[in-house]
Amino acid sequence: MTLLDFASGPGLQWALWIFMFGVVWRLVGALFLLSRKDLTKPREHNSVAAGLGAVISRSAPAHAFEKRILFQHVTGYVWHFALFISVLFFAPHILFFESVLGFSWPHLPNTIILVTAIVATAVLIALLIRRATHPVQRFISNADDYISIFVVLIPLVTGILAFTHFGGRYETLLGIHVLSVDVMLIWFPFGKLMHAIMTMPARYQAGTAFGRRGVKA
Amino acid sequence: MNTEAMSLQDFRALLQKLSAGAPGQDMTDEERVRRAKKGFMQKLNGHRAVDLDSCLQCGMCAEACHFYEATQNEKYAPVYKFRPLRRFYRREMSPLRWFYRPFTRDITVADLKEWQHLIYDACTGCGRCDMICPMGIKISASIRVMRHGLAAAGYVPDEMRVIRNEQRDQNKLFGVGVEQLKALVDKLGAQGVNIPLDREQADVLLFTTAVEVLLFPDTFAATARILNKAGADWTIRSDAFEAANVGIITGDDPTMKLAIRRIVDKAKACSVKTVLIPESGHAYQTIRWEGATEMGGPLPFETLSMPEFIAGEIQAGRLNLNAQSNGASVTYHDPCRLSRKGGVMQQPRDVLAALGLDVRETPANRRENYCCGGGCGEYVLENAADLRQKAFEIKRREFEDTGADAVVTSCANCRINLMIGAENSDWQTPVTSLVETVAASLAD
Amino acid sequence: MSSLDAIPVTAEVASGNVKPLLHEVRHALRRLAKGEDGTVIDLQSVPLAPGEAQRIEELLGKGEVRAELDALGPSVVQETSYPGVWLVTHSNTEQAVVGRFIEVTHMPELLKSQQADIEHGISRLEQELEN
Amino acid sequence: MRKDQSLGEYLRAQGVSRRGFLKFCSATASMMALPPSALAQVAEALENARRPSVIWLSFQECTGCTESLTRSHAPTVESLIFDAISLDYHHTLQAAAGHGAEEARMAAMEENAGEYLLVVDGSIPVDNPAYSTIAGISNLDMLKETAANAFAIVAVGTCAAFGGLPHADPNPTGAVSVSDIITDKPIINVSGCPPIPVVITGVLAHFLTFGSIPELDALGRPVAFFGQNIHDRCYRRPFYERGQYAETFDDEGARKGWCLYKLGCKGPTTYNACATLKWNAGTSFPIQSGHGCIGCSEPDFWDKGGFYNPISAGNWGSRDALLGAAAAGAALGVGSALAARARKKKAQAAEGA
Repeated sequence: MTLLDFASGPGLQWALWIFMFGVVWRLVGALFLLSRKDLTKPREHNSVAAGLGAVISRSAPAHAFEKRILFQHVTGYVWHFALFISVLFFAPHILFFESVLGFSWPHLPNTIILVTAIVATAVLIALLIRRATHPVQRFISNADDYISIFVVLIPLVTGILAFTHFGGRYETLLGIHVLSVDVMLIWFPFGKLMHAIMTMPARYQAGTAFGRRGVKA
Repeated sequence: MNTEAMSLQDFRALLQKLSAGAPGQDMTDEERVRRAKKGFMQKLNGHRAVDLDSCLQCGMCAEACHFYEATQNEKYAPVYKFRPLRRFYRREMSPLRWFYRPFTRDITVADLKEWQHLIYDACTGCGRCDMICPMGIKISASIRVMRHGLAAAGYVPDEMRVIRNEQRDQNKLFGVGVEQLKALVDKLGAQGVNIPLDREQADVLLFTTAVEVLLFPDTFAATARILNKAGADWTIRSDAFEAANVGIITGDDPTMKLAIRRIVDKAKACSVKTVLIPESGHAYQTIRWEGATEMGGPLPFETLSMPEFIAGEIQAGRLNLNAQSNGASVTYHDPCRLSRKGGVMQQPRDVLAALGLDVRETPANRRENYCCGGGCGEYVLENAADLRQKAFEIKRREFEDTGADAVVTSCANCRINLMIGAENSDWQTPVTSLVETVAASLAD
Repeated sequence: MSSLDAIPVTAEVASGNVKPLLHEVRHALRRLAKGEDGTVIDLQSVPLAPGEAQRIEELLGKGEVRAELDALGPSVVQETSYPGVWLVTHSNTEQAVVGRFIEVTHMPELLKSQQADIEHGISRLEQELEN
Repeated sequence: MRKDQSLGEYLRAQGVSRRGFLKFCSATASMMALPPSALAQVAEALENARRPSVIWLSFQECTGCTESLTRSHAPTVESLIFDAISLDYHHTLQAAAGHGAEEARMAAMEENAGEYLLVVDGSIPVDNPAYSTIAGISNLDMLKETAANAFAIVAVGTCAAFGGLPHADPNPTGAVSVSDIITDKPIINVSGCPPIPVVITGVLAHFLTFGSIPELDALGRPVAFFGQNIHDRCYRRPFYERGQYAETFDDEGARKGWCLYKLGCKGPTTYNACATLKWNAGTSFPIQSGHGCIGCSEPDFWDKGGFYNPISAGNWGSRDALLGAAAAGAALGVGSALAARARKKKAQAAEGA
C-alpha cells in the first residue's frame, strides 16, 4: 500500500470518522450542558433575528475598535477567504466533497486557486509570526494554538507543492498532502479549529443575550 | 440646592480605612481550591461552555480593555483573566474532559491568589471586551463565574468583603442605614423637598444607595423633585431603600440573592407598578436583567433606570423643562451596566437634548464606551488605585476630545471614580449627574 | 474511415508543445548556420495532441528536396520550406510509421551513400566485371 | 543468426544495407527513449552485439502481454530484435511441446548459465503451488530454478512486476510478484496491463545493445519509460491547468477533449510512456481516445477505489459509517453533558442556595 493509498484510504476513513464523532461529541456535549432560562422581561425584540444578526455583525468589529485591531481584522479576512476559496473551489477538492456530500458546485481555474493558496499560506505564516512575537498573543498562546496553525499550514504547503509538482514525485507529495489533511481532520474536534463550528452558536447566543436587552451585539 | 454632604476627601479616607475592619479568614489551601472549583461548577452552563469552546485566543479582547490599554500589560488581556475557569472546564465539565485532563493543569491556590488581582483589581466587568470578540464570547460573563469561584474560596478583597458582610448582615452600606436615610429625608423636608417616606402603597417605589445618601444627597433630592414634579404616586421605604448589591459585585451569590429579595419583596408588599432604580448601573442590571431569573419567575412590576423614567415622563408630557439656550455643552459618559449591559443609551441623550444642551459624543460611546475605570465597586480597592488612575487617563483624553464643558453620567459609581480621577490629576471639568442636571432645569 | 469521421470529436486540442518545438528548431538552425553541429529531434518523445503532428508538418511546409529510400521498409526524407530543416519518416515493411524525426542539418546522414555499402558495391561490381 | 555472429554481420548476411542498419539503429534508439544524439553509440554497440539467450516464463497471466508484443508491430524493425535474440523457451510461442519444451529450457539454462535473460509474465501463487503448474512444476519452483543462473530478470506486465490482477483483493491464490520471491538478481519491472510493446522491446534492445540493464526507478521500472507520469506528458494537461474538465463521457467537455480528471483519470499518479509512445504504432492512447488512465502500470491499480473514482475523492468508505460516527458522538456528547450536569446539581445542592 502506497502512502497515497493509505492517506486517501484507511487514513482518510479513520480521520473522517474521528472528525464526525469528535465534532458532534464536542458540540452536543457543550450545548447539552444547558443554561438557565432567562426569565427577565425582554425589551421588544426578535430573538432569532438578534441571534442571526450577531452571527453576521460580528464579522466586522464595532467602529471604536476598528483601528486597534486593523491588522488582525484584515489578515483574518484575507486568510479565511483565501483558505475557503482554495479549499472549496479547487476542482479536485470539490470531487472529494462531492463524494462525501453527494452534490457539487462549480470550480475556479487552477491558477486562481494557486494564487489564493499562496496568499493563504503567506498570511498564515504572518499570523504565526505574530502569535510568536506579539506580547499578548505570545503570552496567552498554548500548544493548541501552535498545533492548530501547523496542522492547517502543512496541508496548504503540501497542497501547493503537490499542485506544482515541486520537491518530489506527485503521488508522494499528494500522499503527504492527504495525510496532513487526515491529521488536520483528526485534530479538528480537539483543538481550537473547532471554532469553525462553534462560531455560529457562540455568536448566536451573544446576539440573543444582547438583543433582549436592546443592545446590538 | 445644596445639601450638606460628605466630602470626596472624607469618603476616600473612609475607603482607605475599610480593609482594616476585614475579618480574618480561616481556610486551608485545599478547602479554598475545592470551594473555588465548586463555585465554578455551579455557574458553568451551556452558554459558558460554548464560549469557552469557541475562543480563538486571538487576543483582540486585550484591545478593548482599558486596563490593558493603559498599562500594555499582557496579563490584563481579558482572555487571560478567565484562564483558570477554562482549565477547570476542560478538566471537569467539557465533553472532551477525558481527553483534556492529562494536558490541563489543575487549579492551585497560587492561581487563585494571582487571579484575585486580575479579577477584582484589574477588571471592572464592564464587558467592553464582549463587544470586540469576533466569536461573540461574553467574556464578562465568564469573569463573573471567576468572581463566583474566587468569592467561594474566600478571595474577595478585604474592602469588598467588609461591605459585603455589612450589607448581608446589617442591611447597611458604609454605615448608612435607616437612621441616616431618615435624617436626610428630614433635612430635605426642611428644605422644602417633600419625600413621601414609608407609604404602604404606591405606584412607584424609589430606591437609593448609601453612596447617594452620603456623597450625593443632591442627586437624591433631585430625584424626589422630579418625581414630585411629574406628579408621580411614589414612596421610598426606610426598611428597604438600598439598591446597591455587593453580592453581584463580589461574586457572592447568596448575598446577591438576599439583596435582590429585599427589593423584590418590598416592591411586592407595596403593590408597586414601577421600581425606580437610582443612578446606579449595577443595581439596574441586577434588578432589571437578573431579578426575575434569580427569583425564579417574572416580577409583577417594571424596573426603570432614571434615564428611562425621565425620558418617559418627558415624552408623556408630565415633565416640563426649561430648555437652556446658553449653548452649554456636555458629554455623556455611558455607564457600562446601563449601556451595553442594560440597553439604556438613547434615553439619557434624549433627556440632555430636551434640556437644550449641546451633547457631544466621546470617540467611543454607547455600547463601545470606555469604562470609568473603577466600575462594579472596584473603586473601593486601595491596591488598584494606580491602575485605576491610568485607566482614567483614557477617559480624560476621550472627554477632552469632545471639548465639552461638563461630563454627565447616570451612575454614582462612575461619577465617584471619575471625580477621584479628576481630583488626582487636577482635572477641572465638572462631573455631574443626569438627574441633577434635569432637576436644575425643572420648569415652574 | 467514414464511420470514424462521424464521431463528433473535434481535435481543437492543443498540447502547447508545437510552439516550443518550432523554437527549438529555430535555435538549431541558428547553430547550424554558425557552423556548429546539426540537431535531430525525435518527434516520438514529444507529447502531441491529435492532429498536431500534421500541423507541424504543415507549418514547416515542403521544400525543394524529397527523397525516398527503401531500406527495411520505406523512408521519406523531405526538406521543409526552411532550408536545413528536414523531416525524416521511417516506416516498416508494413508501411507503419516506426520513427519520425526532424533533422536540422545540411544533408541527412541517411541520404549519403554509406562507406560499408560502397565497399559492398565495389565488390559486387568487380564480381560483375569478372563474369 | 549464429551464436558467434555479431548483429552487424547477421544483418549484412540478411541483405540489410548500412542505410537499413542505421535506420534500424535510429528506430531502436528511439524505442529505448534515447536521445537521437546517441545514435552513433547505439550503432557501434549493435554492430558488435552478440546474440543473447532469452527464456520466457508465463505464470498466472492472461497472455495479454505476449499478445501485446506479438500482435502489434511484427514483422518489423522490432521483430529484428527478436531475430537478434535467441528466444529459447516461450511455451506459448515455441514449436516444441511437452518434454521437448522443457528440455529446451534446461538446455538453454545450462548452455548460457549466468548470461541468459529471464523474462517472466504473470504472477506466482504461493498459497498453494498447485494453483498454477507447467509440466507438473509449480510456478514457484520453476521461477526459482530458472532465476538461479539468469543474468537478469525482466518482469513483463503488472502481474509479474507487482502481482497484478491475481494479487487484487482478496488475492485468492496468494499471488505475488517476481521481486517478492527473487531478491538476489537484477529485476527490471516492465509494468502495464499490458505493457506498451515498444517498451518491452526497448528493454530487450537495451540489453541487446549494451548488455546491461537500464537505469531503474524505485519500483524497478526503466526510468527511460517510467520516469514521468502520464499527467505531466498528457496533451490534455493544459485543460487541467485551466480547470476545464469533462464531467461525463458525453458532455461538451468530453467532445472538446478536456481533462478527464473528474472522470477518474489516474494519469497524475501513473508512470508510463503512453502519452508519448502511444499505442498501436503511435496511433493513440486511452486518454486520447476519451477514457481516463486506469493506472495499470502501478501496483494495486485494481484496488484503488474504482477506475471512475477521481483521485482526490479518496476511498473513505460509506456515508452511513460517517453518520454512525456522528450518532456515536451525539450519544457520548449527551452522556458527558448529563454526567457533568449531575455533578453540577450535586454541587448546587451542597451550597443549599
